[in-house]
Amino acid sequence: MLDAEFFRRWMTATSASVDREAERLTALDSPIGDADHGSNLQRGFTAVAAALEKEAPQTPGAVLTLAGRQLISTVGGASGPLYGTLLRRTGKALGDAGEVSADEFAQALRAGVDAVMTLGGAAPGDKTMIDALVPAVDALGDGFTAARAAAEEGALATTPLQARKGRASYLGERSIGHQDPGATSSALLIAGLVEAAGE
Amino acid sequence: MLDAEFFRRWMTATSASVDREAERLTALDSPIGDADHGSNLQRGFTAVAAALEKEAPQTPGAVLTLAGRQLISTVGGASGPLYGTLLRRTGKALGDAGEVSADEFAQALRAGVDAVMTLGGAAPGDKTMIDALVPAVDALGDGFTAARAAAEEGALATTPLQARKGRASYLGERSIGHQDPGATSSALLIAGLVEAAGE
Amino acid sequence: MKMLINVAETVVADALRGMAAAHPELVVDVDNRVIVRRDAPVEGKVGLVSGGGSGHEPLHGGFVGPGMLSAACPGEVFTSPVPDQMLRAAAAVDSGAGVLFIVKNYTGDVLNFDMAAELAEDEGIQVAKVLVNDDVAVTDSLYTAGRRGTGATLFVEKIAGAAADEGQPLERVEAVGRQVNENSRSFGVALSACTTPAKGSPTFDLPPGELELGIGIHGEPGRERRAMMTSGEIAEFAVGAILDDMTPRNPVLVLVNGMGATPLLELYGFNAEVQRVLAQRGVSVAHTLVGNYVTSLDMAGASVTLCQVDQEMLRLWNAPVKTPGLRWGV
Amino acid sequence: MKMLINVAETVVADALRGMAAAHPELVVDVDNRVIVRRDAPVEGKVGLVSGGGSGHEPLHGGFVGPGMLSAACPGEVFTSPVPDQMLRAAAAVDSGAGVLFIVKNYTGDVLNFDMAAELAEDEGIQVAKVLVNDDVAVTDSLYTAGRRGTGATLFVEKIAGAAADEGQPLERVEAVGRQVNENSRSFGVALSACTTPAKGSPTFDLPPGELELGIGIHGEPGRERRAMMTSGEIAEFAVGAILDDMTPRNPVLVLVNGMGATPLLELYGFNAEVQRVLAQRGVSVAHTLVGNYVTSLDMAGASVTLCQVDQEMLRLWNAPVKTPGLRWGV
Ligand SMILES: Nc1ncnc2c1ncn2[C@@H]1O[C@H](COP(=O)(O)OP(=O)(O)O)[C@@H](O)[C@H]1O
Ligand SMILES: Nc1ncnc2c1ncn2[C@@H]1O[C@H](COP(=O)(O)OP(=O)(O)O)[C@@H](O)[C@H]1O
Ligand SMILES: [Mg+2]
Ligand SMILES: [Mg+2]
Ligand SMILES: [Mg+2]
Ligand SMILES: [Mg+2]
Repeated sequence: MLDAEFFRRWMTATSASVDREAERLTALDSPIGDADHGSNLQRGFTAVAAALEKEAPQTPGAVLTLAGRQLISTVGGASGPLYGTLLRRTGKALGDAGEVSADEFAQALRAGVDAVMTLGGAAPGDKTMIDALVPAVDALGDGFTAARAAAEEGALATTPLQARKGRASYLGERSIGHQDPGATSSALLIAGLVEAAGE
Repeated sequence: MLDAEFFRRWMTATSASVDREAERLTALDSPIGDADHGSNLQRGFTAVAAALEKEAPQTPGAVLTLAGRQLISTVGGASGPLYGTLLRRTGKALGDAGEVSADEFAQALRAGVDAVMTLGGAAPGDKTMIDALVPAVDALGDGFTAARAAAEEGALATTPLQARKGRASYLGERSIGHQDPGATSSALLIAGLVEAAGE
Repeated sequence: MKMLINVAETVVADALRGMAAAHPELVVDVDNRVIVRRDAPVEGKVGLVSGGGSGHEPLHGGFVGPGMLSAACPGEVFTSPVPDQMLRAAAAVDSGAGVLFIVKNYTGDVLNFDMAAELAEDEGIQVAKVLVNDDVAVTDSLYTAGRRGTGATLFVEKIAGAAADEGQPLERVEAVGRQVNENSRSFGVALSACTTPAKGSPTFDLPPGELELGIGIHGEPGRERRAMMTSGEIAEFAVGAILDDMTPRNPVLVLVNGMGATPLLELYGFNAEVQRVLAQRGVSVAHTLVGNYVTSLDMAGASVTLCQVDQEMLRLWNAPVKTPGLRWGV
Repeated sequence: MKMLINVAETVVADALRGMAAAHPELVVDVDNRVIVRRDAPVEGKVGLVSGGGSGHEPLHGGFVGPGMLSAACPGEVFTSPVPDQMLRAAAAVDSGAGVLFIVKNYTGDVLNFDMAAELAEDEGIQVAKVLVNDDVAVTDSLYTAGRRGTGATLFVEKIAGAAADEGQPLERVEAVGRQVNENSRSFGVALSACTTPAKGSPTFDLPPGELELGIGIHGEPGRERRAMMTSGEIAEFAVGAILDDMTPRNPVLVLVNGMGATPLLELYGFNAEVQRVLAQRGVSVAHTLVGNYVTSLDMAGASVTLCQVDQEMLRLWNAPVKTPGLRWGV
């Protein structure tokens, strides 16, 4: 079973890896974007970590909805509302249980990812965060490590794609050959689950 | 004796050498000036050559006053009024004789150089065109080739000087170590005499 | 790249402090990142709120004032602001007559403004929205996020701002804003990339002797890279791309806009070529604006925006405006 | 360096054509290179003529119009105009009340305006002259050409322009102009050199991590090169250099001026620091202007100008002005 502490560790681990990888994320956002993805998420997850520290929410659902609200209020850009919605909707789906099973979490995360697809209108193959998130959710039944591998593979697989959503779509064919920054940060987010589980 | 034709050749030769050396003059005007000396003189002497062609003045004095007026009307900057005054005053000093002796010319040129010193307030050693012109006039008694050598030496000798007039003076000690563009173009002007004389 | 800044993290806050000092006629809330005209809310008049990433100055903060925006929300550099800012701005400018959000069509701006609109409506503020999407360099299809909002934003904010200033109701102000957008088209070129404070190096490499055609205003590369062209050739390309997409029957407003680092001397020279091409193509010009209005930090380059105007739009364009970035008649 | 131009030779003429198209309220004589307000000469009023090398736009052509200059003479890039231009301008704006030449203190400008003054007086035009020399980076001594004219030119042109507009006689307009200059001081820094069209490469090399302190507006290097400083440190240095030279008793007008390629976002941030230093030093501020007004092509950097004003100067500063580059009250 996964408790509030687990989800707090997930967010802290993600905040740390985003910090570590911020420059790389921004660099990926340069050739096909506007060079801000790393600093956007850094600002957001720093705020998430601070809010979790301060408000100390007691259930898995409360941890994630608070994190999502923080992202919406501090990130801006496309990724703010999208990641914010992902966590908020996942948190809402978890309800107010004190602990949730891995299965319940997998279902909730799928609800979150679906909400991102509805909000942003992206489908798999559009060269967005969805390309890492959907495979990760699909693999979650096989454990966090499998989900991490699927997310990383999904992120790498965005390179040959032509973008159909987000800024990169403005480039048309010139978007081909670059890895999507959002898919890359989604892989970091999923990797945070492995860390949180201490696997 | 020097006739109108000689002075016309002087101007044409100078126009050609300024064309050839324009980039170098502008380059010299970069580290201690505003990177326009070559294009300034190119514009001016092109206009001089065209005006001489069109108006075909018949006396040495008329050739040089026309050239001076053209420089004043087309160059701008510091060098326009200064070179314009040099040629105009030299021309005026030559009066309306149809031919002038080398000595008469040397005297007239000294009057022209004096007028430049009065107008611009520069003295020898201030790192300006004066540092090429004054030695040239002093050497003119020994012939055009001697004058050319003196002007070139005078131009080279501006390198170690600290500028006290013109834009280069704003740089204070940082003007040391650069050859003055105006002294360099003055050496070209004096070299034009040798060419005009076919020496 | 060197910048005249303290540290990257405080660039936007520092700029807002500097704006506050220079423009006492504006209320600049540095902490909450909202710029509001001092007399807001103006009784009986629709409030106009816009915003977007910083780095496009004078857009949007420089267009706050009588006759134009009521408030602006500056995000981080090239990053859409967050819904909290827009909600705060809406609350500050709503006099009961409602608020119009003017949103440039970028995923981030659209999503954040949409969230803010929901929150504002929850608080009883009536909100309408005009989406600006004038950039013909982007194909508007299922396969893109749609056309970007660029130079036309200035025309939408000015003309809708004049309508609001006259006391026109929200639906009318919204309709006017939409009409301006529908009649506007833009095309931009870059001679250099720009450098964001966060990244500290140019957003893309552009070798000497090449330029980017069809760029946006966020340092992203354009649709195409070509060997350097003359100002006349660029004018033909840019105006040509616009006229391929719109055939103005009425006179146009022309914006010859600098991306930030191109000297005004060059922009005026470019304008001469733009006007030549327009005349050759039989387009009549009502008014021309040349300068840095919708910029992309220190990018070198320019964009052209044409806005076809009828009598009423032209009247609203000419109405008095008093903002840091655009001012006449008052 | 890439430029948005056709060829170097036509840069000034092209820009004048573009100005003509954008500003029908000005008469732009492209062949003779004179920009004159359309209603000149204005009966009974002193005419104000300025000019200088191009590359400083909007100075001077962008400051022609009611309440400021009557005419401007643009030279080649960074090259003083020729006397013929100034004479033509003087003849176009003289209503019999005389003409004031506003001359930035550079050898070329001084010599050419002096020649023009002689020619104008020969034609029966009464001419007075104000020399602008506000740049504290240059030691004014026998060993230099004297202090350069930079940012204060804007204040002289605006305030003397207002005096002329009120119908004050030539001696008064001249005296006001001198008073403004005497009460103004500037200091500039460059983060990059600029590139003239004729040369095509930067006027000096400035390695990453270094800046030039005490630059002028012609791409010349400054007095000193240092390791890169923060915006706060630069403000302390620049304001410090000015206050070492002048101790304002009255409030000051502040111009935080961009050299051309520094984004407005950075200029506002720099202004925040300038205002902080001024407050710390006890200098009170009457009004602040932030933007690209007296530029140096595509140079990155900024300058600070302080102009100490009494009540009368402030009144004239606030008087209406209607030019492409500065406009209020009309
Ligand atoms: N419509 C969308 N649906 C899903 N993800 C999207 C969408 N648009 C953009 N993204 C993701 O957002 C990432 C960019 O985020 P970020 O750089 O923070 O925002 P912005 O593009 O506003 O600068 C992209 O790499 C992409 O993965
Ligand atoms: N006061 C002066 N007296 C004599 N020569 C001068 C004076 N000021 C400048 N010069 C000369 O003019 C040259 C610069 O000419 P130019 O670059 O054409 O004009 P500007 O300095 O106006 O750009 C200098 O190299 C110097 O030789
Ligand atoms: Mg981005
Ligand atoms: Mg020069
Ligand atoms: Mg962004
Ligand atoms: Mg010059």
